[in-house]
Amino acid sequence: MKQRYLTAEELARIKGNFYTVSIDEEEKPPIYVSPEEFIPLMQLLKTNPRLLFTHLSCLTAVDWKDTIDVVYYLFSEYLGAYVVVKVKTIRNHPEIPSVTSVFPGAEFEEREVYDLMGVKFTGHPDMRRILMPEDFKGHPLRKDFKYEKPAPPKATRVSGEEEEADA
Amino acid sequence: MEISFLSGLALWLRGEIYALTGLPILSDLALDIIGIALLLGIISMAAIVFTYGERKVCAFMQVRIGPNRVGGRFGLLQPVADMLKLMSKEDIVPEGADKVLWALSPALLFVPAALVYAFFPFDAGAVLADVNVGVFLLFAISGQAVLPFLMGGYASNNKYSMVGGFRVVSQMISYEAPLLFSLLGILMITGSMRLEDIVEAQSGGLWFIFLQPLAFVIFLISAVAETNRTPFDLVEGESEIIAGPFTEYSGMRWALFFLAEYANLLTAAILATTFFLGGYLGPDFLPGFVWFGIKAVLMVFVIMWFRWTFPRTRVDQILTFGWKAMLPLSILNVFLTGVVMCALGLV
Amino acid sequence: MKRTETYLLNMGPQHPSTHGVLQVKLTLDGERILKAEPVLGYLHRGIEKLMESRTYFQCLPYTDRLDYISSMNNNFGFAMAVEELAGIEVPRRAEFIRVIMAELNRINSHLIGIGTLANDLGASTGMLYCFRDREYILDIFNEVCGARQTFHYIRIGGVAGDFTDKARELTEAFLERVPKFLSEYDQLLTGNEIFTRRIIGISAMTAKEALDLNMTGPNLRATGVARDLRKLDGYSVYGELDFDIPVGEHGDNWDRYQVKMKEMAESAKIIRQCLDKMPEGLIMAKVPKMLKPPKGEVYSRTEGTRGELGFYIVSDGTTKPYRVHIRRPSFVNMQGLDLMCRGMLIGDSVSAYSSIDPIMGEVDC
Amino acid sequence: MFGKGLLTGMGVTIKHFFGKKETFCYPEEKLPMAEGFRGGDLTMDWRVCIGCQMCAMACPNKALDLTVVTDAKKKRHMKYYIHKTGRCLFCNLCVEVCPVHTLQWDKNYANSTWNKEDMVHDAMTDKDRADLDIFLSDVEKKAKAEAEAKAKAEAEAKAKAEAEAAEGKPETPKAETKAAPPKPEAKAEAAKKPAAQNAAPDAEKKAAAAEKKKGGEA
Repeated sequence: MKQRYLTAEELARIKGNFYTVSIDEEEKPPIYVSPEEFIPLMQLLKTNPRLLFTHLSCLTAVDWKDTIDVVYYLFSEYLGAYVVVKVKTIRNHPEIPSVTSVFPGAEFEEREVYDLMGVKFTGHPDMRRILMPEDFKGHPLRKDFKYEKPAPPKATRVSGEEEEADA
Repeated sequence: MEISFLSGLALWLRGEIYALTGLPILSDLALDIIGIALLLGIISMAAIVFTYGERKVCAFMQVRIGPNRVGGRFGLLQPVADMLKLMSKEDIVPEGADKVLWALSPALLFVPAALVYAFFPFDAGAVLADVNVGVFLLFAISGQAVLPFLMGGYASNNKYSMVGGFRVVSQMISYEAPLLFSLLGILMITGSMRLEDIVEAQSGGLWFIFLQPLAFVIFLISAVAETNRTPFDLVEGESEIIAGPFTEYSGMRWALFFLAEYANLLTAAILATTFFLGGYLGPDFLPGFVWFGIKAVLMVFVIMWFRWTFPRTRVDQILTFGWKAMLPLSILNVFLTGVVMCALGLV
Repeated sequence: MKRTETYLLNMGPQHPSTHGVLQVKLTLDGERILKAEPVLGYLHRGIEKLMESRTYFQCLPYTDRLDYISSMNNNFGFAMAVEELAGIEVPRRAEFIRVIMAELNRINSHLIGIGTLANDLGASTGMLYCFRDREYILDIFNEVCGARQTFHYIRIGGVAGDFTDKARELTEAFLERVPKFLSEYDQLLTGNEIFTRRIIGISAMTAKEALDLNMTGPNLRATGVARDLRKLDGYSVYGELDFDIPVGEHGDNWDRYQVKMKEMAESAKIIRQCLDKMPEGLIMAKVPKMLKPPKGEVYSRTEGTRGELGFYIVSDGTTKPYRVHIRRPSFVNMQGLDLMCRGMLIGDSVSAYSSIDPIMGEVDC
Repeated sequence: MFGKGLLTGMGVTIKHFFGKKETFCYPEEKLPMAEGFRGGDLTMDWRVCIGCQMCAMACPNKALDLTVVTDAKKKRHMKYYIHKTGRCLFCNLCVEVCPVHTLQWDKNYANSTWNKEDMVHDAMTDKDRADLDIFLSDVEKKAKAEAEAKAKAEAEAKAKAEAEAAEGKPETPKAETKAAPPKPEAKAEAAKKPAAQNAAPDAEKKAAAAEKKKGGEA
């Protein structure tokens, strides 16, 4: 892919004024950020004239046994580069601020992550399940999801008399 | 009133019955019953032939072959197969529907569609009811077709049918006016409302389509809108509101709606032939009613041709087109006819 | 005082013109739409969960079932993602065959898009012509990969079967037909006043709104933003081919229709160039039977027919992917549905669905 | 003029009204499928199949349900080859992974059924299973015959060995030098005898195979 990853000093410049941001030393280091400083970082990435990461291409979550990482892939046509922002959340009640204030187009994807992975996004316009039926229990994409087949609904007959005949 | 083949036959028949029974009242009654039977025969024949014709025309225009399974290589028994299928369909009454209105609406729709056929001059003198205010009575009756659609839409307790019902009322009423106004020009020229006089006025090859081209275009568009066919088939726009008023009908009830629709289609074609294409007039190597048949079938083909080429217009476009374009044009046409007649000193 | 009441009309999931099992809750005031809320999930098969318990080779046939009308582009996206992850070099001949197949599939998918748009507006004849022309492409696919819709032809490391001479002959014949049937649609649909009046100025969308809603593909290009990943990323051999990106101005249904029509002509141009530039040689790279990509993650995006199709794969060094997320263009484009239907009539909501052209297999994944 | 677009549209449809039609009547004329067409049911030849079950492992949707039988010679053969066309993705992974390339599609795409249970096809017909049983039984018979032959041969060898040991004991001092040569001789003899024995069963097997092939063709 022609899009290059951000170079080390560009990442350092981004990290400059955030103290909870941590970037480790691998080849294409994702930016780990705490939920508190997540929205300001996204604001900076999108609006800073030297960065202009305007296209939030992919928003998803990965279930690592102990934590759930929410992953954001941002692309900038101005720099011709992309960057990965990750937010670690606690496994049993994951809660991070919704990015729809910065990227309104992330609404459906956030609802899908909530529906399949169980990560709640505070400040989301309508935080509901999108793919699963409303009364579905559990989040299927988690590694420890056990699926028990629901009992088939009992066929109820509407009109009166035949009921006795069947019962 | 000259004697044509059909009217001669009728007179001969009347003479025979009178000779048999000696009572004039009985022979008139017998003749009327035979006439009615013939007309109902024509309507059902039309429905059967046109279901098959429409499928074949539609198929040919869509690079397909069309029905070729039932009845020989050309699928001639297809309409019979359709009828049998419709008869065997279960007659589902939607829950919460207003039973009386729901059952009544297909029957009520069929009444005006059939009644109108009494006034058409199939041949010189061969008219069931020779009324001297033919045009006026004709459109008064065909105006009744609006109510049954609305009844069907309201009674079947279904939001799509309700929307379809509203659409049919707005469309048919707004195209009633241009339909009538476009014929005013012809009435001014012939001076009489009797259908046979209008046909006679076109003798000698001077068909009104050449004298009144603008009126013909307006009439054709309004007639297509009256019979709810593309590009104005908003009523049963299947991709938007499934089938409009007759979404909830199935089996023979739906067949009755279908029959009425094809009867209306044939009515529109026959009106176009009588008013603009010189009815039963034609070079005399063929009898009058055969010319009448050829022209009517030709007009039906043109209307079907519209259906398989044009997309559907939207509701508000139909209404604005009807009121803002068709009506003023038809009034302009009346004005022009008047000016031309004064210039030629016919007044 | 006249009191009117809005009512809720449930369009779908069983409806003739919602493409597949899409349900839209329309809040209506008479015939004018106040709110259109799509309800998704009727075709959710949990493909991402399935992929976690299958090897990389076994995941590929599932990508056919995502956007089942352009399954070649899905295979292309997934195969490229795994090749980038495992560092496999695809031979040049296979790259060209992949581009030919992907572009043929783009024409095939746009033909369905335009055919269903014409059918939803009432011109069923237009749809029949589109499906007739589509058959020629399906014959080529049948000849090359043995299937007509779910191809599983582009594999990890290359393609399954070679581009035989018969396939080349069929493709040449098809390329001659393309300008003919495009001009036929122009005569039948584009010039038709009723058709134009039904889609000009309907559900218009400005470039800023489209970018905010993260829309991609023909829907975004209709608003004037010339973003096409084949040019932007230049993946595979797209960098060497010259083609231009058709762009609309107002972002209404008319521009979306025009963008799709022009894109078909562009794809034909691309296929023409690929046929000439295709070298001889291998069609499959050396791929180990038990492919174990190194631990890590990759996000590779390609230009699907409906927008940016991205595959995010996390591998933990075993033969099975740890997590696969598919960035599905139709799913994200559905967010524009509410904006496009607001204030329109019921008849226009139908033309809005078919101009977004969602494929429910891809939306519900 | 307002109607120009409409009229050109009508021109197109009337042109097709009289033009050539595209339909072909399905049940009478069938669309020719390419030779690489993946459709219908899987067919396999149980004689070639080595029962490795690679195809069942490669299938993403577990559409192959195989039962394998080992014959007396520890070689595996396929007894039931259930192919659930309902579950099958037609992705061709099984055909490509088969080491002996015996899996083919029978290209009969008209295999729709009334209910889901009937969408299960067994690539091994009953006749195949009957042939398999014959094959298994005669392999067993051969194996038993070989076992007896081997046992008999060992018994003779042992008896001869004792006889030689009995002669050789009285002149033990010279035995070391002579003992060395007879041992290789014995070995040579033993080597010759098993070769002879092997030759016999091979001949037999070749005859059986020929007879089976004749049976196969008949």
